[in-house]
Amino acid sequence: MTLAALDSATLFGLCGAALAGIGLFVVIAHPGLLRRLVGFNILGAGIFMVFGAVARRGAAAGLPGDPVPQAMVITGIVVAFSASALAVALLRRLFDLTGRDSLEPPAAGKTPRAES
Amino acid sequence: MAEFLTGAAFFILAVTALGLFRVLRSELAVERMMAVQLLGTGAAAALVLLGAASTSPATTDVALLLMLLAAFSCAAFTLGQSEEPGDAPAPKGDES
Amino acid sequence: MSALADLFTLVMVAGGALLFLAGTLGLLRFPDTLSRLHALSKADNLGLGLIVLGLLPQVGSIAGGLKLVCVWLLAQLSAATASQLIAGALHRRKSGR
Amino acid sequence: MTPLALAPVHVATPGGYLLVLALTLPVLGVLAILALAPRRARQVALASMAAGLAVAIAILAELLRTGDALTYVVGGWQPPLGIALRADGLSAALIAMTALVICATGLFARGMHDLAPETRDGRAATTFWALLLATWSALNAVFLGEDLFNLYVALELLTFAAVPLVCLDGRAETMAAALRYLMFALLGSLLYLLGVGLIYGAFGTLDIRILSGLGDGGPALSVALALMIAGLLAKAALFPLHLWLPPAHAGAPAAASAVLSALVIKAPVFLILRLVLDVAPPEAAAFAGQLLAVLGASSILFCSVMALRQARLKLMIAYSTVAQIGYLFIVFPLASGPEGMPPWETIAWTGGTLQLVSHALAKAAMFLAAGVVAEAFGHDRIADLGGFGRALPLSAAAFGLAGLSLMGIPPSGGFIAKCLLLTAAVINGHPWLAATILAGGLLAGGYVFRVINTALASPAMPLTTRRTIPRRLEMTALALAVAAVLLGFIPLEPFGLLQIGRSGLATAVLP
Amino acid sequence: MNLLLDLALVAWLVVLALHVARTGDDRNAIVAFIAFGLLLGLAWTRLGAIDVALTEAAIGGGITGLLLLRAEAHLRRGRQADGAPRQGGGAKTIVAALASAVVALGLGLAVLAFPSPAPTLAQPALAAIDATGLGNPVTAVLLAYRALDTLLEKVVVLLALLGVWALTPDNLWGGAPELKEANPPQPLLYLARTLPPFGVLIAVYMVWVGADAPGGTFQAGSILAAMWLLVMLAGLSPAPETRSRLLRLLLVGGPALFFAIGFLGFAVAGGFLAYPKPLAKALIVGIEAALTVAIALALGLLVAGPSNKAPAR
Repeated sequence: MTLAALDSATLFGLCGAALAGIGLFVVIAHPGLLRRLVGFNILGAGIFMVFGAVARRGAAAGLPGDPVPQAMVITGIVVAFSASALAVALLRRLFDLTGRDSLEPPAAGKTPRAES
Repeated sequence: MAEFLTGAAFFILAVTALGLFRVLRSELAVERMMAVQLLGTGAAAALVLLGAASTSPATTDVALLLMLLAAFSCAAFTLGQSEEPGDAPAPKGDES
Repeated sequence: MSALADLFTLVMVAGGALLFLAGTLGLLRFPDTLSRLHALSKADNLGLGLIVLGLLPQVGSIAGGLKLVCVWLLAQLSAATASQLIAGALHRRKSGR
Repeated sequence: MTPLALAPVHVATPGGYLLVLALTLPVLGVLAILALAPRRARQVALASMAAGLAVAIAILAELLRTGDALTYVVGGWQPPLGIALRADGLSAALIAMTALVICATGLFARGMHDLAPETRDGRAATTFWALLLATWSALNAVFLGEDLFNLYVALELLTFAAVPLVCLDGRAETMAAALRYLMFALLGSLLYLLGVGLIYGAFGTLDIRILSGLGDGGPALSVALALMIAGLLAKAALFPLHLWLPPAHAGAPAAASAVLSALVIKAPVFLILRLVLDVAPPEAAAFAGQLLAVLGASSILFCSVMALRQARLKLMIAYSTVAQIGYLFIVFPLASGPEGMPPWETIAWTGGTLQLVSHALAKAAMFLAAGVVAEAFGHDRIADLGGFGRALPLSAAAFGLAGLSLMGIPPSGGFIAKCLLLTAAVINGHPWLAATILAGGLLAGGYVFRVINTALASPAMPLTTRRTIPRRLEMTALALAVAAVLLGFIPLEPFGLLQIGRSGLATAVLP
Repeated sequence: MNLLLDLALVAWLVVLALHVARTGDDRNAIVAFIAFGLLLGLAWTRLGAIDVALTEAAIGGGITGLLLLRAEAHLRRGRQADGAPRQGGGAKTIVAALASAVVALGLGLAVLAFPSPAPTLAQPALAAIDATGLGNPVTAVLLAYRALDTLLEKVVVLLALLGVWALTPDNLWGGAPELKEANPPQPLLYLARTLPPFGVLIAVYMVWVGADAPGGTFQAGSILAAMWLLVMLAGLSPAPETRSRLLRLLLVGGPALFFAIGFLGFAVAGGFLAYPKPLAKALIVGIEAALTVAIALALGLLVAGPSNKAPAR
């Protein structure tokens, strides 16, 4: 495929695919929960970008894009934020209770924070 | 004209990108927060240019919002920054 | 008239873009955080100002022009406070150590 | 634009407003609980439960009366632009099951909260009522949804209702369990959402009914289905993605465990079923079915063994959930009947649905009984529960009756279900699936009898309860267990209700 | 030129995401993520989705950043400077890399295989818009064609808030979250006094034009939430107690009005969430205004987290 044949919607679609892959990698591979949350947000951004590419391809009738997937992205962004907020609250509580910020078993030699 | 404005937007984005990576690779945590300020201004400039290029007035709204939130994020970061481990207040809200 | 306005836009936008370049160069070359910060916020803001000024003749409506000016005002406000916040944090960090 | 958009695919039926009520009434209860004082929460919840149960019965009655699916087009906007709700026989059966289990759990929770009057209007109790109602709405939304994105929102609603249920008591290990659950659930929803985006990109519609008539969508559809099913599997906790489930379901308060294990887990399974049957092209469906059956069979075997090895009662029941969910996935290859017979006319279809419903009732009964036991003795270590049947005969009976269904011993709903699946496996020539079903039954027998043995043991020192348990609490669990047994007495032939509204799908396809 | 700009943008986004994945320090990752969020706003304008750009800039670049930064500061405070970066197991990294590569490749393949001409609902969405009286098709999708999604999503936000509040220790339940920092620096106080008027103005403008131009209730709500958080961070106004009746009524009010108008549709417009044609625009704008308040409060409180002060009395 030559560069000229690549339209900007497809370009952003491929970007979405790459972002989703990177986000997924962080979510699976990184032990720290906070970083995983950032990974979730990147994964979400990639997914929304795929929606955006779909919307852009559907530009018609004088609209710059298909409004239906755009509206879905707006809904999705708010839901994703709520999920992050719930996860952060859980993480902070877990940390306050146990001193852990990861779901992996604590590494050897690292003692959990003493309870006050 | 539109072509020129888009080109200018591209130039500013590229220049900002250079600066951003310099800042993000910095050793100092404080310096990294300049990234947001840098990007906020750069992106706002690019958006204003693109808005003029595409004659879509709403693009300027995005620039407005971006500027607003760059300032907001900057404030947020500085707060986290000020809490060095030593002078932090005892965490509240744990069971007594 | 229109050609004159276009020329004005051209010059101002080019000037603004160059100022952005100058800011980045300053960021890359200056030795310490404070001067980098200074270079960045001054140059970028001036650059944004020039661009906004340059685009004003291209805007069709009063509201559009107002919005542009608002972008610049917000940039001023945020840059000023943000640099102060960062400088303050830097200061505290140095005095703390 | 496709010509399909011009001919309405969904025609609203007169009883369609009932679907809106089923979806909104519990959520309205949530809003009321948020707005009113904490002490009103249980009244609001009980009132919503009564209303919701009535709506569920009305839906079932309407469906049986008209013999056709109920459809509602929200706001009058026809899909693909708008959203439709639809209840066919299977959906209606699941809605009725949900209403039954939620109401029973609600009554149980009320009794449980009465045991500790000082915390009755406190954080955990008030939040529980709101979350219970939200779970109900979310489940109904999943069972009724026809639009893939609407189903995404419903799934997220379910996640947000279910996760806080896990950590209501605020202990550190339940926090970790809830967080792990949230991670899996979020990953699952995001993968599902990704698939939704690809399907929209390929077809420009998300309505399942329209999609079922559009045929092959090329690689986009295959990738989309793979992502969506993988995401839903993470939510359904099928082996090997089951790791989050046991701690989450075992750590939650008893009433919450019952809802999570009996109902919440069924929503993703139901969606996988809809994707495979209604959206996937036939070859892809056959391939996915084989793969899902392998995972289901491994789930049955591996998690049954794990259940046998658990020292704690609630953990054992939680592992049993993963094993029993496995049965639902071996339905896929079995439901492909002889030439020309649609899946929903096969005995495996009936068997699978019966398994789903009877497991819901039996598992809710088991968790509630286990909750009574834990409340009475202050722990749920099986080894230290010797002779609990003497102290709590009704709970032990509930556990035993529910166990019948899990093992597949007559008379019980589980027996009929497993019998049908076994027959289907033999007829269709899947000897290894038949063997798995039998082995799963034996293993289930192992872990259920281990508890029954403990219950009937006569230890040197008879167990004494920490506090007196009101009879009503135990009766709730027993009632659910009896309902699971009674399912075994419904007529055996492919059950008419489950076919209502299914056949329409094939004919809705325009040439 | 346009394609070049898009290419640069895409490359930049990917590199920032990689930076998040590779950097050792959580705060560094979050800063990069905030920059990423701002840049996404730019990307969305390139995709012709100004409504999304506004939402993404406000939520992705603004509030999520604050949420994550606060969490990071909290964790760092508690961890007492044992900053050894953890490494994941080797096998796990390989599995993760494989899985994400497969997903990214599959996705890329699917994106390239999209049919051409692309299916779209742009025409039907535009054709039906007269019945709603609106001018912005995205708003029409959100509040008319797919209003059920929006309604349920409001409930999702409230449920998330309920879930966050449920994490409060029992003795603090019903109290207020504490956001104020120990000694807010002077420039922050200045910012907290000067920025909110701008923000409120922009938010009101967004709701106002949202019916006919890009903007609307989500964007306005998130801007208001950001401004409110700024005021609370600087300590200019304390966070409200979570048991406060007024707060709860405002939170529930937006969705409740949405439900009420939805049910009114049964009586006057022939169905749930159907609007009578002459009143459609007025009703939708009314719903948007009420929802904006509810969203702003809910998003702000989600960032504020569970209460950590016992209720007064």
